[in-house]
Amino acid sequence: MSNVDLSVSIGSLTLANPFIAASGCFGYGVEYAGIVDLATLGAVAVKGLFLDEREGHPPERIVETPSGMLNAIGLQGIGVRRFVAEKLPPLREGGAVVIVNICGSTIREYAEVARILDDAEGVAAIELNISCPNIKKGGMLFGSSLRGTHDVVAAVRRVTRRPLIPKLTPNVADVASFAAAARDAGADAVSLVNTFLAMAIDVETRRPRLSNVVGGLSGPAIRPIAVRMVHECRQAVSLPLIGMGGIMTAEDALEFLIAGATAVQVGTANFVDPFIWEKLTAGLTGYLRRHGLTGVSEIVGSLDLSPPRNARNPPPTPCA
Amino acid sequence: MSNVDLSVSIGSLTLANPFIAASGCFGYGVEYAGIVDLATLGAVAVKGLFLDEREGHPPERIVETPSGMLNAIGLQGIGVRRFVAEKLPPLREGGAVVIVNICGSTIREYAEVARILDDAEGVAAIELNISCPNIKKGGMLFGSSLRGTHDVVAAVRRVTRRPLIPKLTPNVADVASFAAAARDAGADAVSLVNTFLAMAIDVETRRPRLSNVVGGLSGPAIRPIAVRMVHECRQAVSLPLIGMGGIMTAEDALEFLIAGATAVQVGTANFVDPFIWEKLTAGLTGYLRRHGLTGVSEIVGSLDLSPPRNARNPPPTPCA
Amino acid sequence: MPVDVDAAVLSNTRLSSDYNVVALAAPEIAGRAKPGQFVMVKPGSGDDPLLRRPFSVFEVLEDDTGRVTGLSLLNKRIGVTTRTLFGLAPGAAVRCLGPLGRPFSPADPSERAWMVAGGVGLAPFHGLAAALRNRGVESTLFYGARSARELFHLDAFRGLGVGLVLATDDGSRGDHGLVTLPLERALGRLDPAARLRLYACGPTPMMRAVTDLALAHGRRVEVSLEPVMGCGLGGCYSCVVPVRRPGEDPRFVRSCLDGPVFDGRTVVWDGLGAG
Amino acid sequence: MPVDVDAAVLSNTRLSSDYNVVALAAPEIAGRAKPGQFVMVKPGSGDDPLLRRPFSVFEVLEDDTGRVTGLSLLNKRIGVTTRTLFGLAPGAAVRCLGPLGRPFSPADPSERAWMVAGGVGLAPFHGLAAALRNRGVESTLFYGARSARELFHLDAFRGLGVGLVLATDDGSRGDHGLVTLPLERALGRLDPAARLRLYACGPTPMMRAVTDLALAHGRRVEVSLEPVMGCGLGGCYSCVVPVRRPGEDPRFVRSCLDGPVFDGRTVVWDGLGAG
Ligand SMILES: Cc1cc2nc3c(=O)[nH]c(=O)nc-3n(C[C@H](O)[C@H](O)[C@H](O)COP(=O)(O)OP(=O)(O)OC[C@H]3O[C@@H](n4cnc5c(N)ncnc54)[C@H](O)[C@@H]3O)c2cc1C
Ligand SMILES: Cc1cc2nc3c(=O)[nH]c(=O)nc-3n(C[C@H](O)[C@H](O)[C@H](O)COP(=O)(O)OP(=O)(O)OC[C@H]3O[C@@H](n4cnc5c(N)ncnc54)[C@H](O)[C@@H]3O)c2cc1C
Ligand SMILES: Cc1cc2nc3c(=O)[nH]c(=O)nc-3n(C[C@H](O)[C@H](O)[C@H](O)COP(=O)(O)O)c2cc1C
Ligand SMILES: Cc1cc2nc3c(=O)[nH]c(=O)nc-3n(C[C@H](O)[C@H](O)[C@H](O)COP(=O)(O)O)c2cc1C
Ligand code: FES
Ligand code: FES
Repeated sequence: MSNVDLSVSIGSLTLANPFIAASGCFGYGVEYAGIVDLATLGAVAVKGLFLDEREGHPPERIVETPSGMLNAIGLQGIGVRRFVAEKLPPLREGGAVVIVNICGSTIREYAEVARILDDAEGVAAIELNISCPNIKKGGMLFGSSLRGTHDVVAAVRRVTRRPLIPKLTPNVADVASFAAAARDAGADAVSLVNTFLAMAIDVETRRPRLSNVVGGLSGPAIRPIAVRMVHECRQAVSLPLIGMGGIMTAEDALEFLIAGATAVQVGTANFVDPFIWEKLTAGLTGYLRRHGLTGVSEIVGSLDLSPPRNARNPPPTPCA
Repeated sequence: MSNVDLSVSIGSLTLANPFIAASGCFGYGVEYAGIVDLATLGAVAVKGLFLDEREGHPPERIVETPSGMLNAIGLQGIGVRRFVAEKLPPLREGGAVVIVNICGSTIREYAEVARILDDAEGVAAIELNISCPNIKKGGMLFGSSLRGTHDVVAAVRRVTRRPLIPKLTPNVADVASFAAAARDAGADAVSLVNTFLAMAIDVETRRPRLSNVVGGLSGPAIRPIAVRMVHECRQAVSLPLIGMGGIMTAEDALEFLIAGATAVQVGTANFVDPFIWEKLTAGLTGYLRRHGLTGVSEIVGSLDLSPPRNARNPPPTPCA
Repeated sequence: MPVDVDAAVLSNTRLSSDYNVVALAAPEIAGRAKPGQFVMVKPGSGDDPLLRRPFSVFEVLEDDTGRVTGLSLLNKRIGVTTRTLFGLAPGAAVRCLGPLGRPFSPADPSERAWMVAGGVGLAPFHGLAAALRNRGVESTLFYGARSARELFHLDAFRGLGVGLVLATDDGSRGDHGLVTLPLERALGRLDPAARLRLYACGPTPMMRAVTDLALAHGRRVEVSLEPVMGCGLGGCYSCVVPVRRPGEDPRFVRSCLDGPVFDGRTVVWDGLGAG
Repeated sequence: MPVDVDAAVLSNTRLSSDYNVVALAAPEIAGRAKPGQFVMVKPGSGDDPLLRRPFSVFEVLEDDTGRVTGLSLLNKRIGVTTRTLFGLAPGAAVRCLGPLGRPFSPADPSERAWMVAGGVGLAPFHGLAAALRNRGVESTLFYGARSARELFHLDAFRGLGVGLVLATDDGSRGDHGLVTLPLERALGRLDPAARLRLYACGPTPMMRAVTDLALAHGRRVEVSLEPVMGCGLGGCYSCVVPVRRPGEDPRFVRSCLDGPVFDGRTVVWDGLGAG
């Protein structure tokens, strides 16, 4: 059997494989250390961190929807300092490549969190969560304006040399323009998509199912939209992309890679199957072998957009 | 058993019940005349019509996705004149309340199609499709700019007295502002949502699964996003709303009604179950009875947004 | 007028590692289905998979008294729904809508009928063979499969008086190769004055080849196409096939209404989808 | 360390129109499950429903030689997954991840143990009763249900030497009303010097009432909460319960890691979700 190379590079960051645990779906990573060898993941994006501790929203925090789920956790978390003190050491011990997902209510808070992480050891990259739909201040507010995106990214860029990965919200009309704004402000890559702002109603009580009224939709339901958004970004900007949204299998991940993502994140699927990681690498390896390819880079962005056979000389000429 | 009144009013238009067959999912209505009594539907929104005939896109035109489907039919159609001549008479005969969904590549074409319909007998309302994601010119291009939305609606408003219902695209950041733009330009109501721009890739061939590369996502997968959008519009504008997106059951429809829609459309579900209509009216009737209500109007927009019991005096105070 | 039946699985007979026959208690549909018509089927509940799938009516089932009790599907496992159908236990419920579509136009006794089947394309021919026998038409089945193990229900066709001409990809039974090989030989040998109707169902390239052969020999052929279908009722326009009717420009027509059976000559084969 | 098993259904025993017991061939999990622990379960394939669901380990199953062969779930049909579990046929596959969560802390022989179950809240107590018997602890089950027909497995508990005190909503067996009625009587009658541990599982209001009674009588109580759980492993923070530990401010803790069993005194009942 020929050897295949699953490693991918995102700027200066090299990952052993393209599979990253998505932020908020893998705790602080340490929760899973007893189940998976964290070093076998491409990277671990930990739960979004503010400067300080946060309690998050009261229950109900999630609700299942067709092929998806809504969440409004409200970014309960221990704050960046406790993270650095309590979680980073065991993560480094476990050999995890750690991407820290950071949040802020103000640009100043984003920069402060990033500065603390810049000083910490064992932070492979910073993912800027400018797209969380579940909090009142900050988050998606920055990520849904080009100006806000540019300003947050530029401010954090000034305080850190770590690879900087703004995470884009899909709740915009033209996601590629946000990728461009992030690039112009100094981002090394962008990750997309965060969740879709959504809502479910209990018709018996006529109340929202989530205590926060709205929440973020994730899971396979959103995959086709997320793939389209990665495709659009790939067509428009040359920045490395980290794709996500509803990846459940290696085939799903391949859709993102072929559309132009250099790596992918897997969130909701990890709830359904915490042993998914070995299946993903095995599936990708098998695919590459079957197609006679030697590395992931050969498929990234390899989407064939030539007209289909049956449209080349379309017998009935479409009018538009 | 107490009598319940399922009828709803959208401006000057009164429907026997809030269930409307969604455009593009019910042919020209006549296809279903042998299966359902068209007069028992609230209304029938027929397949989108341009001025002239169109062949649409070559196959593949649809692909199934988790709890949803993508379509890129490309608005194959017979053109508005043949529709008036060939389809309207049998629809009227069948007692259908007909909403005609119209498209255009230019504002002039929209206005021309609307003018022809204004003269025709048996057109209950005009739904302006400014949100079709599957065509190169027109459609979503108008619907994704506030100016474009305003201009198309205003132009059509000038040529018709029929109830005018622009259909909004969800592929925007702030759908409520589009509802407001439509209202300001003279719309009687808005319908939402059309499909989400999306894409699926065949990883074996590395080609898009749809001949048109991208298509529109519909079905239960999108329901939580659509409900949220209806909720946002209800909070922001006082125009009547027609909600849709993934309605499969009476309970799903109730989510939209409670969120603020006066009526709903049902598209993809009709493919799965063409006999859905009697189930929807029976389910709604049962719900109203069970809750001691006498009419649909009592539940429209009745969402209870008071804080949940467990958040009223939240023991752990959320930080933000 | 089609009806929708929440049909119980009467039996599930495995024919091979990929093929099975599912019998469904849907007499309301079976009693009215004409050869070549199809049903739209959804086993299981939940929204994933979402849409129904089209299947030919394979057999119309009758009890000892001749009363119609249901219909069967010849199923080949290729994806999510066909996998579920493969694994169904008796008693399970399958939603079944039909009968749908334009049937074959059966030959009359002055003609002979040749049916050409590839793989699961056998499905519509059991009903057609029965109808032809009832009309007193002499019929032959040209039937190709991957191997002898995947040639199914031969006795049933023999029992309907159908002549069998077989071919397998691996040569384990009949001609070694495509079923069009023996078909071409037979067409060449047939008296040009003999009246003949051809029917084909199988992979698209095979139906196209049969059509080419038929035209080369001046014969009419009806093909039963298998495009992706979203609704089966004319509502979605997903199932279009480009058709060129004599004297007209090619147009996309819905195969759930205008098909699935088409006059092979009118199909613009280059314009078909991959399905 | 939890494992994930693609477990075959060994049997499905209907107990009533809503309750059943599903036996699963998951010895790897059963052999290590402690009383009060749970499994995350997904029957069927496809992405709808998407997430697993939490279930207490009901019985640990053994063959005649005492070898552990699997575990069973006591299932109450209330929604999509529990409906599927209700209808499963033997042989079907169920993905089962476990054992998970913090178990009960079993009483020791100097104490007596009272288990208080409401409805499907019986589930964790079969395992606890067995553990208590092994430790030589005298135990009683206070068990409430809608009616006599929904009081299950009484003989099994008797066989484990458990005293039974029953209550039904309709009075068809035991006390007429809530199970907290006989519990309150018994607490009042118990010698204050006797050492007692309480365990409760059932509807939230019932567990809250049991906690209130326990505190009023100066008794410790462990409750097994049933919040909505997205992952069962600490990854999603969906399952939080507000807990006030002595001397600390209330905090949201994850019940899949810090529970599902909690010291009743520490639970901030007003802050629980609806689940
Ligand atoms: C009129 C008609 C009659 C049919 N009769 C039969 C029959 O009697 N027995 C039978 O086994 N099948 C029959 N088919 C084909 C059957 O509908 C498909 O095999 C089925 O839809 C696949 O569903 P799935 O969920 O298993 O596959 P999916 O998981 O949906 O798809 C798996 C793969 O198969 C491809 N595919 C999807 N639909 C088709 C299709 N129509 N043809 C070929 N490939 C497809 C997909 O692109 C995908 O790559 C018929 C089709 C039509 C239109
Ligand atoms: C640790 C733990 C152990 C459990 N043990 C058992 C057990 O042994 N036997 C058993 O039958 N059940 C048990 N449950 C409850 C079980 O998990 C739920 O009944 C199940 O998740 C419902 O799934 P569903 O798909 O059938 O319902 P859904 O279709 O998801 O929901 C139907 C309705 O039930 C509500 N609901 C969802 N989850 C819960 C919940 N956890 N409690 C109450 N209502 C809910 C929903 O809000 C909805 O209104 C346990 C729960 C936990 C947390
Ligand atoms: C429960 C939950 C919590 C999440 N928390 C975060 C977070 O803290 N920061 C963040 O950037 N994204 C967060 N996300 C979004 C995911 O990282 C991911 O972008 C999204 O879920 C889509 O991927 P998926 O469909 O694979 O889950 C969260 C998602 C879920 C489901
Ligand atoms: C196959 C198909 C064709 C459609 N054609 C049209 C159309 O012609 N005009 C239009 O306004 N919307 C069209 N739509 C969008 C639907 O009317 C509806 O807005 C969307 O499908 C969401 O509703 P649903 O989830 O109930 O299907 C089409 C949708 C589908 C699935
Ligand atoms: S399958 Fe929907 S129109 Fe033919
Ligand atoms: S269920 Fe996910 S953290 Fe507890």
